[in-house]
Amino acid sequence: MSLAQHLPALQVVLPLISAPLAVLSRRGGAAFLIVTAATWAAFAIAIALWLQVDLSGLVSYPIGNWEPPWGIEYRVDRLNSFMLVLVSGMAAIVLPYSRASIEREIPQESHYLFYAMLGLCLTGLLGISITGDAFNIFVFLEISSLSTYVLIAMGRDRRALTAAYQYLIMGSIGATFIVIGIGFLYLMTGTLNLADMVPRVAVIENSRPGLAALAFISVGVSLKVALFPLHQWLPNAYTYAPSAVSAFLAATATKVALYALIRFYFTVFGDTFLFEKLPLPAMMLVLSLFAMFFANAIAIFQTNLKRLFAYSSVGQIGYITLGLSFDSLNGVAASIMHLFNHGVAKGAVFLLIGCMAARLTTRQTAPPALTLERLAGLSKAMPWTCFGVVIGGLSLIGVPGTAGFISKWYLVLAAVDKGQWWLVGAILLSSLLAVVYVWRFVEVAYFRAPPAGRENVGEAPLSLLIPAWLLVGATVWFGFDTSFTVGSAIEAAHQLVHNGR
Amino acid sequence: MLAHFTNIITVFLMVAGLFIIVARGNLIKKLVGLSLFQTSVYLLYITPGKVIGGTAPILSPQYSVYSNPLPHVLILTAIVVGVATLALGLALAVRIREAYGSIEEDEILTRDHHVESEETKEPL
Amino acid sequence: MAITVVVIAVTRNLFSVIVLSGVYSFLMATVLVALDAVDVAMTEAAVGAGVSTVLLLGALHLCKSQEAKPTHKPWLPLVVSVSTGALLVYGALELPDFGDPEAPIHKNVVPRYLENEVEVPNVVTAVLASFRGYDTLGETTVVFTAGVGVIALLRRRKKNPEKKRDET
Amino acid sequence: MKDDLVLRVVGRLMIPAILLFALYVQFHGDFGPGGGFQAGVIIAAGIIFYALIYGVTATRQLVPDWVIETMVASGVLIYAGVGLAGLLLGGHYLDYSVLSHDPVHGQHRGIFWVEVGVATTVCGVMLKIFYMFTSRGNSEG
Repeated sequence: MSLAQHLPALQVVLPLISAPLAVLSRRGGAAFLIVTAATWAAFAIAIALWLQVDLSGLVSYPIGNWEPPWGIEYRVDRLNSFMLVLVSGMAAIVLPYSRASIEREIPQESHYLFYAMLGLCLTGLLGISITGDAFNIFVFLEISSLSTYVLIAMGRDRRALTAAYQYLIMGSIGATFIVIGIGFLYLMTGTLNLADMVPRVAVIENSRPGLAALAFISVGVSLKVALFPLHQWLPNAYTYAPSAVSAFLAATATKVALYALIRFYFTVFGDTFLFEKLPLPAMMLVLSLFAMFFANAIAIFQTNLKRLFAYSSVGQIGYITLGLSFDSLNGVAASIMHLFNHGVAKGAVFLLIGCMAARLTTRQTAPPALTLERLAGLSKAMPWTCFGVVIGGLSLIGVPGTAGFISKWYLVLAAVDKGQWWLVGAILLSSLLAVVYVWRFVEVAYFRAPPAGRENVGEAPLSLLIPAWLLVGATVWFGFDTSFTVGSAIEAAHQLVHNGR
Repeated sequence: MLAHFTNIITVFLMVAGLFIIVARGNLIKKLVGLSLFQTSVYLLYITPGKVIGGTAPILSPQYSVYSNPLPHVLILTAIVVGVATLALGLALAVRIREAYGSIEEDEILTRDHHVESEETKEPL
Repeated sequence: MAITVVVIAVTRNLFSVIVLSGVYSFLMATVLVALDAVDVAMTEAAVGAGVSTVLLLGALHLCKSQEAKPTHKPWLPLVVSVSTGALLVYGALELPDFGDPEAPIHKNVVPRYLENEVEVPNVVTAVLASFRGYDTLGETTVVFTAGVGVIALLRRRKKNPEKKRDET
Repeated sequence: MKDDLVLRVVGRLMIPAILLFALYVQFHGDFGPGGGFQAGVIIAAGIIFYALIYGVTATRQLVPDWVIETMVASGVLIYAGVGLAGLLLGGHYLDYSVLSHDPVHGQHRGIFWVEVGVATTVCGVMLKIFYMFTSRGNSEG
């Protein structure tokens, strides 16, 4: 047996083992090395798996050598492998960044716990993405959620605690809803393996438990996704979490939840016609539009920069679900692309905001919130940081030359396919709102005089700037070279959307 | 008939738990509600696992019909997850109590609001 | 059991709420034994009535024990939870009958577990540790996460900057 | 409460019994209800009982913090390590059948160690949480 065969298991197990090792080491430095090594290994494995899927189409790994559906199966297809690359890649960039970033935000003696938690969070997210077993999704969802609550609560502001508590309550309700949904599915089909469920779900598509399962899973996952009316936990959580955590969560956590949504809709319920029976696409369309307009509009009126971009995240999730609501090849492909592109851009923006926080706060005092007023004229002091945020912002708007343009382009194509021209207008109009909130930052940072009282701040240290600019670079790169993102997304969509839909 | 009776009880417990979480402002009480909500889900899984005339799934030559062991396994996991969540939630509640001097949601919100209005005025 | 829950919802003294939730867990454990889930019942008794109660009391010791009067009218929560319940009833009414050995959950997958390949008489243990051992690894990790999380949250700080800010 | 003779004597008698019962639950899990998780909880309960009678400080000397933190981490490591052992011995991850000369023995050995891992982590976490809550209480009043 070669090592290559065991990559699916190692993908999750390596970060999992790194966490207890980090706790055992009890020192920030050693813990940092252990967890960073594990994340880089995970990133390498993710790429290797992506290539394996390229060759063989589908990688299946029975854990404990119990063939599915008796044991738990890891099942990697195009969509999975794409998600694994995104999640582990973000972790591989955020970890080196966090070393310098948490110096100022978290007390020294808690550093090793921070790394352990980050490792666990990564474990959970990778576990959700890779598994082919319904209940296993729930278990790993809880690993990632619990570690996320702790990571958020580690923020220095005391409101981080309430934000984490609020997320804990909402998240646990969501997880319980998911368990109820999975329970209904299990009771009707007698299996927990997702692939094994597909034909059995098709048989029961008309039964009421089937519908109830779909409804519960939709609501539960939507809570985790922060789909528009269920997004209340997100702005606070992103605003008060430590900078590195905000970036990691914004780039991965909601994205993995979206992945779970796609998996349930298009794989488990893929052979049924529940979509046509329920007004689900219509509902998603309406909610997506609400998210695109309301959340973006709320973002415009925020004074805190982190909160501004947090609301922008809620808005951007609207575009992703909009693509899903088309229930077509292009729509799903656009969603998957936007999931990736938005993750990269938002990750870059939050990392750069972390750079500002590092320069504008001192070790002793409580961190002042990054209100826009405080950032006046910052472009002279921190040119690279501000320029990076502008590029990230351009990608959020969807300006050509950035990754955001590509996914919005496909979204527009999907809308045209459906013949719904008014949606094209809606997409463009809501992008204008994004222009406004990005402009607010530009106006403050570039065209206002620095306030008198601010002592001279310099550019952020390279240890923070390099990881952040890697992501900014990726935003631009994927705006030109689309073979990886578009190629994977379309192939994944082909695997998901079939049966003449 | 019996099935519907147990199902209705399950649903009632679930509704009550959810109601406590959403309606009550006290942080600890919310957590109690959360664990009630989760506990009621256990019944949803376990009840259908019972086979009439079956016995507990511990194999022995005397019996041939057993209740379904798989829901039991799943719920064991769920119980553990539930208590882990509870522990973490309580730790957060304790920290919030230390930081705010209160575990009532409304009081905390007003205090935060106060801080936020200060923040925008606060000079550098 | 239902009565206990109603009392919990109404009572405002947190101490009695916690004791009642312990009672509730014991009742739940009894029901579980009746449903042949002995392992689950044992765990529920140990965790629900034991660990949770101790934890809740511990936390209560650090906080005050009286709940404030709710200031909102609870209409919205009522609507939310009742509609959830309605959906559940809607789904649950068409589930297979209670105790029916022909239900799909007894037909798929499970028969092989009962064949006892690993020669462990307690099938729950066999499935837990071997067939679905990976879930249990995840479960252990969840406990680990909670433990480390509590350490991270309740660890003593040398100085608490927030406290100072509060006073000014 | 620390000086109550009756309590101390009862404690002396009860605590070994509790720990013994925990071991029974741990290793009898193959045949009856029970297993690593329940055993871990019971061991922790026994030690917490000790703490209630003899005081938390005495318990902390008996079972110091670093031991507990090690327990918390090593339990997960044991479990994950069993999985890796299966992988190294030529099977899949968490494949117990390759752990011994024939599959059934391998399964038993695997289940045994896995349950040990679960019990270790669970017991460690319970105690750690207990310590954390009590130490907070002392200073806050």
